Amino acid sequence: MIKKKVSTVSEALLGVDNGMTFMLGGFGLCGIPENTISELVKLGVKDLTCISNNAGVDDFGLGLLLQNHQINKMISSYVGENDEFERQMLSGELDVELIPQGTLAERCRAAQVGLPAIYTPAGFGTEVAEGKETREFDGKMYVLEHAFKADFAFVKAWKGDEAGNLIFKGTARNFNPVMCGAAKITVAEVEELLPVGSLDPNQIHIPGIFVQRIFKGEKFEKRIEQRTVRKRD
Amino acid sequence: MIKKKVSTVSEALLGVDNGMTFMLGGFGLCGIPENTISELVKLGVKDLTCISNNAGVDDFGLGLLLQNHQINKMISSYVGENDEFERQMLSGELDVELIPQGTLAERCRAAQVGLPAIYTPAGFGTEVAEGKETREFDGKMYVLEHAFKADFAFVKAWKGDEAGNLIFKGTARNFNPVMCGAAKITVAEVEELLPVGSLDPNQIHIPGIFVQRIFKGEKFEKRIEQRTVRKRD
Amino acid sequence: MSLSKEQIAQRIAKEVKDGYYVNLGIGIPTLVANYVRDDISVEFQSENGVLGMGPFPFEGEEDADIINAGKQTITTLPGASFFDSSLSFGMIRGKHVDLTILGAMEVSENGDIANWKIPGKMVKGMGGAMDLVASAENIIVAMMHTNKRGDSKLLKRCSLPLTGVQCVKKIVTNLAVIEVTNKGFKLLERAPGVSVDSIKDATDGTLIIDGDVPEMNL
Amino acid sequence: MSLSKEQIAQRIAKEVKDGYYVNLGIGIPTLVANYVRDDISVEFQSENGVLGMGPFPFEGEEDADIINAGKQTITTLPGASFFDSSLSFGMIRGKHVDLTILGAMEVSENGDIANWKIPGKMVKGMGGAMDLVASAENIIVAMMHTNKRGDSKLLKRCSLPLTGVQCVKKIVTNLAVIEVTNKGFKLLERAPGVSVDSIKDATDGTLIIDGDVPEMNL
Repeated sequence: MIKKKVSTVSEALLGVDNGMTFMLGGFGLCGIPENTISELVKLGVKDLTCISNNAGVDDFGLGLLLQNHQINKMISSYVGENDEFERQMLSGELDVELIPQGTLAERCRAAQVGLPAIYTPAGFGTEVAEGKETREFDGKMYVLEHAFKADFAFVKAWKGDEAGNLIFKGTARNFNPVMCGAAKITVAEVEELLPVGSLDPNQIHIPGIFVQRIFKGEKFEKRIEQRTVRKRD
Repeated sequence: MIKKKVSTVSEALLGVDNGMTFMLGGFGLCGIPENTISELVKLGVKDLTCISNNAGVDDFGLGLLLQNHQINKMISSYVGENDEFERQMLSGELDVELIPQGTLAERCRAAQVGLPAIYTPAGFGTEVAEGKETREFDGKMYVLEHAFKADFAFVKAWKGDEAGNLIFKGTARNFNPVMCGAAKITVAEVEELLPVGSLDPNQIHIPGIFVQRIFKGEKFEKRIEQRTVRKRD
Repeated sequence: MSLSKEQIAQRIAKEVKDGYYVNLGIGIPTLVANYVRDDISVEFQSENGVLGMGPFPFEGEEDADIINAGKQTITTLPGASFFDSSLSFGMIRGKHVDLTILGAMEVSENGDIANWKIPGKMVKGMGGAMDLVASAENIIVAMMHTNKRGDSKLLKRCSLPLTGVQCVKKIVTNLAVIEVTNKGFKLLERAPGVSVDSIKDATDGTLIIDGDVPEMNL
Repeated sequence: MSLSKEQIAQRIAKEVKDGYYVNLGIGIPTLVANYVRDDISVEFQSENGVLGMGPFPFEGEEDADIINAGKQTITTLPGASFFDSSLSFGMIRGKHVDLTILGAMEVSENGDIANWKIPGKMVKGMGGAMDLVASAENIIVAMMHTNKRGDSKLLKRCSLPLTGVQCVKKIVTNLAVIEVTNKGFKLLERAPGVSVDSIKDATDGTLIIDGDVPEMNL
């Protein structure tokens, strides 16, 4: 068994540097690598390109890196709910590339599994396809989209073992699995870090081969964006 | 919840006809849809095109359909261990298209997830790429391979529920998940067919949306091709 | 009487058939789930990675790890499953989802839709909308017939950046049910008490009126 | 003395480094697992969908649902995982597997390999071999130096249909360890007691001999 466990978030982030491209898992504030983001704020690395479906909110998630002016460019599908983001984008401080959510997922997966590019119908005929190669298959038009290239992928899982195997919970799964192995180095933070042999080989969502470093997150706030409930009858 | 359960294998195979293209899960004799194959032999449908990694052995798996001269064309990656297969192929009775195993998997997945084609490096520079479009990305050459089109996908799972959700066991998983939803109709045979709510939503390998019909297989022989064991010390 | 948002949802719910997997967008579409008949089997997919969504959780039972695409806390029903974003959009792109209901800022008479960007004003992003409209065979737009300034949202050509081209099949607004045909917007039903003329007035694109137009049955 | 198949495997095992994920082909490569040092951490992947393969099961404990790519019953070690064929080849194509060891019928001096077909005679198929050789950065071929008729399997150009082009980096045979360079086969090591001349005789392609060639250390 090849050990991937590191003891601290700072050890997990060794090698992180200015100007790098990061992939970050999560949808909204759900399943985001909270501990990693806090450490990136502390480290103060700058001029980052971040590939992540959303940009957090003003005071949580990627919003923290934005507040700190550490991000140069965001590649996302949806960036609402974030005033500071909007301000930086409109003022030109922040470069933003908006792409369809399914395209984002598949460009991550392409990088993960060694496919150079994919054809997707999403965005054909819209400004998203401008300047991109398009092509017809069976009477339908598709856009050629390339695999991402990133230095680090930061993901958050529910349970993990020392071999780097991961299990996600609920919709906190989202982009996390498809980012594993899609960058040069994949760092996973988990709520529970278990000894090897604790997880059923049949129920592992991401095999450890896709993960280089794994650590137990110190604290998970797991903030809820839209608390919607119903009253008991 | 949308119910997918049917009571018998014959109900599960309604609509199966001569000249159709089938996908069949399994690697070697591991995880093959045994009950479906037996029924296809009984039905005697002919002129079939079968997409399956292997062609079974002489007296089990797809070998049974071959014995019965029901298959016109096989699309596979490896067809050893089958004398009747070799005889039919060399005599020209059987049309055989051999493609790399990873290409087979990805052409199934492409059909499943609505990608029209994929670029893979496998087979570049070999006769597998003859007549196919090739293309360079980042200095490496790739072959364009198209999504499969099939009428039925027949898969075998370990546990399933009435909503069509599937869980596979061990290496009997193989091609089964990527064939689900890759044909017009997907039929799953399972060892255990459970009431809805029995499976943990977090541990489902294939959501029921990819499966049209599910039934409990009457009998699983699960033949072993190479029984390799070691002696106890 | 022009329909309320709830009534638009109620009318759209009648388009939901037994055995459908349905993706509901944010806003009016989300309300559709409340009006689907009890005697048919329907499953709701949310593109962030869940199939088999149920109602909101009871107070105190909300789970930050179980949300829908609107980032709202939800529950799941028996038979539900969770999956990653790649498989989720595989369901959508692979045409396994039977019906997509979403909002729009503009729809054109050839079925183009715009709902993700107002240049210089609002740039929140397309989220999953571009994938949904590019792949779904059955797309219903739920929206008000006119915008806040009273301008028609059913146009000859969209003025805003497109989300998808020639994809909308049906539109349900506060005034009408409209089918998008290759000749333009075909008026199928009127909201109760709303005249054909007032719908004509509120529609910028070509409106096809073919004989008597019945009132909606909610 | 020319090496036995076990000794070829033993020599190749020295190429397996700490932290490597390794894919072993059928035949001699399978034997390599028996000789990997105990003090390093290595995981074996089998392309039918398992990572963390262990030894064969004890008699009576074999499970038809747990096999390797050679269709042999196997066991798994703690930390193992099962996955589908698409993710399995994703590991391979995505270069997550560090070392691929496989057999060959022919290798050419530019690193081409042929191992899946003898026209008119044997057509079993390529299985996963074409994916493996097209993607792996580190490929070692394990084979006998000559075939049953005594003909060299290290050629100027392959005569059989190719499995992959310019991909083999190293070859370990019963006679020698050879590196594939852009100038041809470079002789790195001799089997104990085997002369450079006899290796030359058994090699059809260009053999580069650079100074003293040491004997293998098994």
